[in-house]
Amino acid sequence: MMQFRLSGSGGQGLILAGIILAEAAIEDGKEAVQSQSYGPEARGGSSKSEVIISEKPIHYPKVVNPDFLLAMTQEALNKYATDLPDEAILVTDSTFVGEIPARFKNVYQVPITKLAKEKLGRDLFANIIALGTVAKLTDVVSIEAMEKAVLARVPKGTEEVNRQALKLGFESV
Amino acid sequence: MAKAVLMQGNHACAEGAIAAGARFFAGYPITPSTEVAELLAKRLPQVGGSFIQMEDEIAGMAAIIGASLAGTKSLTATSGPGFSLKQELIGYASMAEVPCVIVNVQRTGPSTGQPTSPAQGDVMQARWGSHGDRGVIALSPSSVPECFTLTVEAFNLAEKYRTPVVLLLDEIIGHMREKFVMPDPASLTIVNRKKPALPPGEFLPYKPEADGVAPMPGYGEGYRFHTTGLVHDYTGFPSGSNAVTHELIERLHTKITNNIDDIVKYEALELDDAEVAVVAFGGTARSAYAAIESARAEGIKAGLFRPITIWPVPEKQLFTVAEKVKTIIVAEMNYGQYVGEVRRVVCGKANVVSLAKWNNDPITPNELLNAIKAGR
Amino acid sequence: MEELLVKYFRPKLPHIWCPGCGNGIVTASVVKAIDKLQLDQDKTAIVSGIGCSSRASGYLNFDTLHTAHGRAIPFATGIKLVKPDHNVIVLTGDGDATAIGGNHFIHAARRNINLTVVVFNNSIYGMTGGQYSPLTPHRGMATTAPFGNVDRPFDLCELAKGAGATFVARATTYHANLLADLIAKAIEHKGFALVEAITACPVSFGRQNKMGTPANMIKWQRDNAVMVEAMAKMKPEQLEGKFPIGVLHQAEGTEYVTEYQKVIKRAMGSGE
Amino acid sequence: MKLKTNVKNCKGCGICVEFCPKKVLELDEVGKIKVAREADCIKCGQCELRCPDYAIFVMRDKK
Repeated sequence: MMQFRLSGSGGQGLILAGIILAEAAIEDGKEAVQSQSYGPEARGGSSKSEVIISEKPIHYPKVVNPDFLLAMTQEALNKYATDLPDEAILVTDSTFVGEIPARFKNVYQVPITKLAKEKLGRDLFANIIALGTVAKLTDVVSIEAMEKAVLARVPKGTEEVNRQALKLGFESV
Repeated sequence: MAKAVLMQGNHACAEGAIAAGARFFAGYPITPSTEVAELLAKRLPQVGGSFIQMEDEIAGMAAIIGASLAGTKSLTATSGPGFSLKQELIGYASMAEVPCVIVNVQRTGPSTGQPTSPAQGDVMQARWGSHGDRGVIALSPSSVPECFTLTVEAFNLAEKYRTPVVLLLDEIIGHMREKFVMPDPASLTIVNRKKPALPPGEFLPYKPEADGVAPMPGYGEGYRFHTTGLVHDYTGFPSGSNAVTHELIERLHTKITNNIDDIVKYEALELDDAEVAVVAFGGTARSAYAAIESARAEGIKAGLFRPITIWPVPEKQLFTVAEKVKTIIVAEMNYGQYVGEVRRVVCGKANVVSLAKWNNDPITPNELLNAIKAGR
Repeated sequence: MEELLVKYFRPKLPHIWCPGCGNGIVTASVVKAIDKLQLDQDKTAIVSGIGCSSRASGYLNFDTLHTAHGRAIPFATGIKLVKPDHNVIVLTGDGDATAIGGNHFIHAARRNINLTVVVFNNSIYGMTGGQYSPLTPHRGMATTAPFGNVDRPFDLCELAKGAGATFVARATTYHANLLADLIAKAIEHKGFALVEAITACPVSFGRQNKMGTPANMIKWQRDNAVMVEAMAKMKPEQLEGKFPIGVLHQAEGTEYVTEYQKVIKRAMGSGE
Repeated sequence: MKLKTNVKNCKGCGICVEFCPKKVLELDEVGKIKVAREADCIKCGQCELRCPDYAIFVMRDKK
């Protein structure tokens, strides 16, 4: 079983990223549960999307001991890394996250939003770049399943740029 | 077989309604139930049905009663505050015996509370929320696939017993997404309301048959029947008679209690040799599965009794559990509601412990495991 | 009237209304309108709320629904949406429709849903014994306004018009034939149609406001209601205390159920 | 017969008596409708039109 927490601020597409990750796992024939928590604001404020992927049925749907934390803002890192074990994988968007507690041993600082803007022209591809890092750093979902899941969710006409985003993330770590 | 997809609980509920034959939804947006309305706004017209967003929660309830009387299976969806507003008309639907389904995705309360946080604080509101006295059916799903099957079941019970049926979700189950495989429509049991066998003129719209339920014509079928929320006799017209009042109110209870074996559903897990039984429903049952798995791994004999029908209470089955175990832990996301029912039912046969939590966070498997250890 | 009683009334008379109550006259006008249009009795639903006037549904031989206080219009909305080819007629009172049911009233008017709403306006809560309603005149007497009513009343027809109703009319029980004609026009109209029927409550309103016998209350209607066309030619001093009757507003407008049927057609054709 | 009454439905409100232009109608000793001077009736229909209780009908010639 692997537990993911994707966190950032509302509007960064993290709930969608969680859904895509869970759908990729189901595509790979695994069990997956996705849940989320957010404040009343649709934009801004910190939000998290949690995904548990397992070979066996998943009972409790909330993440207890994350194996993987994505932090897209400093505020999200401060808020959602408190129960993160020292050995867990931590991916931060270095565009926004500067201070990382020293106790973490597996930290990947990726300029996710900066890459999205500079390489793909728009910051809204940041969540898909982040999913590329997930596919690379864990073996829980295949890159093929991830790509299939991404393409099933994104608007028609944006398939190619989203495929690039995924690749960009995959190669950034 | 259909392909496995990731589906949200609220969406499974909406799809269950379509599969059950519901063709009318009226409601008002409220977190965390809104996705039920949003999906049905799209899905109902695709199958020839109608969706309307009304001006308030009360109007949503009124419209589904009207549509159901006219002959169309109908539902609404809401959360605690809206459920409160609907209560008067839920009572109307009980009194006038109008089949309908009310989905309540519970959130933290009272009042506006925490709209995006889970709770199970409407357990007693589902039972006693409306004024007066009546029997009640409420179901509580614990998974996304069960959101689908229990919505179908809710319609079946509503139609069979001519009563409003409450589908009591919580935010955990309503908002989470998990694997779902759409059942083959042919595999589903769909119950439709009994239609009158007698012609207009001879038919009495509120004369019960042996099961306590009268057949129900729809509008435009020539029966020209009258419906009222007043106490009424078999003709459907108001009556001030004490005898009529006594019989009617009693039947609103007994048509459910006399058919309790047909109505109640529950899950009994690892109870055969259990010393400690957990009673949990809805989202809390998910924690219980995990806690019991951990307890068993440590050699602790723990099991789960999960009321799927939370009203009426599966009394007989719960009492049997109490006769075998030492301790019953009632885990619920409120200040302690269902625990009172469990205590009432088990009559001291077992030690009943409340594990209640009301701080927006679900009860964790660890908290429950600790309670199980303490209850040995 | 005798033949209409046999055809359109259930054998449940005499009705429960007090001596001199105008509700029987309004109900007769409803039936005359239905008869004039020769509506199919099996495709006509009568929906009412709670209060004196809302008991009317029980006497009429149709699919009838006596609902909860204030809620007749949303019940009717549900019926109309699933039975688009049925005539759905709402019979309601002034308190029922404009106080507890006021929100439903304005929103149904806004949607322009094809319902016929007949408001029996007797200016008072009659069934509960004479409390002031949103249509009780300013300074009128009521059991809950023992020193005169402080509230200002709605002009119901103006309210409906402002909310988007596309047919608005008013008549009194003195003008019973006009009332029947207006109700018939309202039923024929495709859209939200309001007919305000000014009716006397001799027991709960008349007594408190010293209006005399039931016949005197009807004469008051005769003396103060003016056809809207005639009113336009009257001088301000002649208009003091007078109110207009007749068709007060009629407009074309997109009707809700017709539009929703198009939605169904689009959605079913989309193949999604 | 010009007028037909249904005394069972009559509640004695007196509206018909008041609006009859020919003073044909009265209330009897228990306060119910009574056709006192049928010969004077001109079949104007005011009574039937205004009766809230459906207790009096003007007999029309069948065409």
